[in-house]
Amino acid sequence: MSLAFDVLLAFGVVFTAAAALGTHDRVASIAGFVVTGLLVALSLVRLGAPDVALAEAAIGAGLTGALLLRSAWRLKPAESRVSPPIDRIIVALIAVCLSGALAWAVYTAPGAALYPALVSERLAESGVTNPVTAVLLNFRAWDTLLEIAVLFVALILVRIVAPAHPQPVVLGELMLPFARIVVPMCAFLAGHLLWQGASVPGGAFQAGAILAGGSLVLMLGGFAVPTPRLLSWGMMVALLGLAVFAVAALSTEALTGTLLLYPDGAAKIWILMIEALLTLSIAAMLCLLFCGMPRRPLK
Amino acid sequence: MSDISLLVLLPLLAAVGAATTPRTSGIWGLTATALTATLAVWLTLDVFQDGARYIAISGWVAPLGIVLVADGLAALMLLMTSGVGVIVAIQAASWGVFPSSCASKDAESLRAGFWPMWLATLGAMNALFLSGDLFNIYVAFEILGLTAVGLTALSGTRSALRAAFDYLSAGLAGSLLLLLGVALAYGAIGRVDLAAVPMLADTIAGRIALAFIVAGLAVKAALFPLHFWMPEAHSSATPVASALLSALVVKGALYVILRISIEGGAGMEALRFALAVMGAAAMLWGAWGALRATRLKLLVAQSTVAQIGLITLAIGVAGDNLQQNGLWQAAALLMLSHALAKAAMFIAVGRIAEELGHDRISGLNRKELRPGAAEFAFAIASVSLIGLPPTAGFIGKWILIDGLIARDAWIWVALILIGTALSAAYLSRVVSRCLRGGPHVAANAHHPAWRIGDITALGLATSALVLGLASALPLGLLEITAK
Amino acid sequence: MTTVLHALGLTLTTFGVSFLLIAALGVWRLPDVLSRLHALTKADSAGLALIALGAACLTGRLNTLLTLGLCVVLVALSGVTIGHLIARAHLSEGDLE
Amino acid sequence: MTSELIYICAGSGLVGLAFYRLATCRDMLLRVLSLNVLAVGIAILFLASARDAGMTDAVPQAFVLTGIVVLVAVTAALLALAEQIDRQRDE
Repeated sequence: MSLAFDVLLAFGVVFTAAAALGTHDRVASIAGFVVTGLLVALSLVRLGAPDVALAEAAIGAGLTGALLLRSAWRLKPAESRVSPPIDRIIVALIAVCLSGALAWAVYTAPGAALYPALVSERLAESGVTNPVTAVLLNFRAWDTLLEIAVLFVALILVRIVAPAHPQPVVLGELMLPFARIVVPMCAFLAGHLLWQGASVPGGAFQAGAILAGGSLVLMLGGFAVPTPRLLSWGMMVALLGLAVFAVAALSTEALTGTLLLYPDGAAKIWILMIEALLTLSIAAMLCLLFCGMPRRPLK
Repeated sequence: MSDISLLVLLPLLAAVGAATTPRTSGIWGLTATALTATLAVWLTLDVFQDGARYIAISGWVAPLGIVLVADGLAALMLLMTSGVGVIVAIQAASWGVFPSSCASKDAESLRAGFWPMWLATLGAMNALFLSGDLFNIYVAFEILGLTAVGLTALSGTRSALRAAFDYLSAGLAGSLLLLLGVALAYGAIGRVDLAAVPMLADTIAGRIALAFIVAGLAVKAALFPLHFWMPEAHSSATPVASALLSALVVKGALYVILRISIEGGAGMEALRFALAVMGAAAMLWGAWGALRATRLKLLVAQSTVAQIGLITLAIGVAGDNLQQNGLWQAAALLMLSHALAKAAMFIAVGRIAEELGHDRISGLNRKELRPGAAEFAFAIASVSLIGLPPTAGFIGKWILIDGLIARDAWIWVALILIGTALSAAYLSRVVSRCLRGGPHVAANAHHPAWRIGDITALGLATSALVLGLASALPLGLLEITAK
Repeated sequence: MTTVLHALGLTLTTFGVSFLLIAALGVWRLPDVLSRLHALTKADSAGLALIALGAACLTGRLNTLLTLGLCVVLVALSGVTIGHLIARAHLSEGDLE
Repeated sequence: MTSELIYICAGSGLVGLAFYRLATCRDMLLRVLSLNVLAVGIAILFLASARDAGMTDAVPQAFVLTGIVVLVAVTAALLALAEQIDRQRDE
């Protein structure tokens, strides 16, 4: 029974992706992409990775879909130049070979993972009980620090390149009741995800994405007009994430002598404090990546 | 606080500072770059005295945690990055990021974007050189890819934006190949730290994973035939940005290829052979492109394709750590000398273009036969790139050819000599024209006043020259390996 | 008791799925945006609510019922709003032409 | 192991599809979309190879989570560049 479900789901993923990539109507292909993302999130749950599934649904499908839709609306339709059929057949053959070889390589890989034993052995020392959070904020916090730096750099790049003044569109009278219910719920849910991330699936990235979604509802609905002042406040919050994480890393080194080794017994406090700030900062960064920033430097 | 963690975190923090206060971003940039260079020198002295150093982040050792490794090679690369960085930063601060001729209305705020981008580049490159973990390398490459694109897009022209888009999408494809390789490596041996590379090279699945990883790195390093995005990106950026991109950013990927190749052991022989062949092809292809180029900046960018080919060839024929001692050190030395010479060359080219009002090679002759400091710097940098004695390029090629002759690998020797002859040919296209007279100065050109810009190009070029005389220092540093 | 709940759950879920199928059929076959929207929003909300109720019966726990109820409310809310937005966008596009 | 095989096939199918589209299409938006599909395929492959006896290894989960966040940042940057190129074409 569950095997049939897996087969259907996998088929759905590939089929919707093919539909998304096959059509020339931009909005249709973005819709296909979002559906693919949601189905992928479901298959990630089936693969036993609910943390990743949450992030994929919120960020991979939701936010990326919104970004793509925004650009589809702003970009002019491109000239559709179709490559000659011979080329397409050759490329298709290569693609099929690539897929086959990849599937074979992954399937036949011995897969003697060393990590599960190490993680479960040391989970007790990490300060949290959700292994994914433990990896992200303790065992491999360095990766996460650099990841925040990636978001920061993307933000600066967007500021250099696209100084679009976001203009809210009047979306109609139904937006107000929607926002009244959904936005507080987003804030509540983000807090919940952040807190529960220590023990069960959830964490700063998922919470930040949901918070960003809530703020986008406010902005797009025209309830929070993105004035330059508001945007520069947002920018401050966004930049705070990397600064605070880096300073926290340096202060752990000053306190314990090792980079990102939290003081004895206080690991949970440190992780939660860092995560709470990261949540705010990630939400601000994702929001600003979506709506762009004024090119005038901050005053 | 140790120097290793500050080497990464200080530039990143300064990048945040520069982004927050655009007015003082130049001060942030110069101070942080200078401090980072000091830290790099400090670390190098330390490595010289006490041998390689390790930091286990969060106290967790590999494979679960991430270990930062500072051995001789990493220290040399850190020195290279911050050394070139300091000089280019001085250039950017004193002369401006943009030549005054192309001042657009947004130039002021674009200029404010330079410093955060450069500081984040510095932090990401330091993180890359120190990293001992494949996934961590992937994340560092994502920072580097975005900052490099930011530096390309700074000039704001349409061709630069187009090149930036191609650069970023090629870079993303490369990163995803790298990530796929990491996934396959995880499937093969269940861990992704760099110390596990020898194990990877022993199994079929691991070799496939390594092939994907190296392919992703080859995109990032602009190795032929995956270099399609590079000449356009490097030639349409502003001079300072081009200098950083061409001298430093591609070295990040080359460094990781070198490191994997050294660690890989005998199992990587096929992959190394492929690298050597691709390197040779890149050397010839880049030289051909440079011979045909009509614009000066494009010529320099194409010469980067050729030089990357030479370095990759050196990595490919060098073999692993145990098998051929010394040959891989030639690759590291060539990287160092290329970084210095190419930075000098791009800055000099920017200077020449500003002076003439254009950068067509056919119009390099000037009215009065008096080559300026920029032309002089270009000529010295050319000497280093061609590999004439006593430059570091010469020492690198000498070690390489010497080792290859000892192995009777005459084909590679012949290819390197052909590449050298071709590089002499295309660089003399420029140098010889600078010595000829003729009225080709554009109407809007002006003779720029003497500025620090001349010193920086000259200084970089001279240091490439002097490094040849003092090459015992880097070679001694490279002897210190992590064991 | 459990068997009754189980049977009830299965029936409700089947009904819900058939509602969703009808909605899909409507989106596929109906001629224009507004009538497609009409089919989609109603059958979709009803289908989801029935499936959620059925699933709650199948698990038989009050906790699940509350969570699923929240899901249904949220989906219904966004369904209403999005339907409204799409219709508005469609109408204003019509004005432009 | 069978259910992993199914998802491995889906993941590599996505990689193949994305590769085909990247090689045959010049439209900027569709290229960004294909790169995203490629990343999703790799994520599925990564997690499918992380299954062992019904448990999923936490470390690859963290890797994929990082990958998703990094990807959205790069996507936003790519789209901003594309929009600016388009805007300059008008002027």
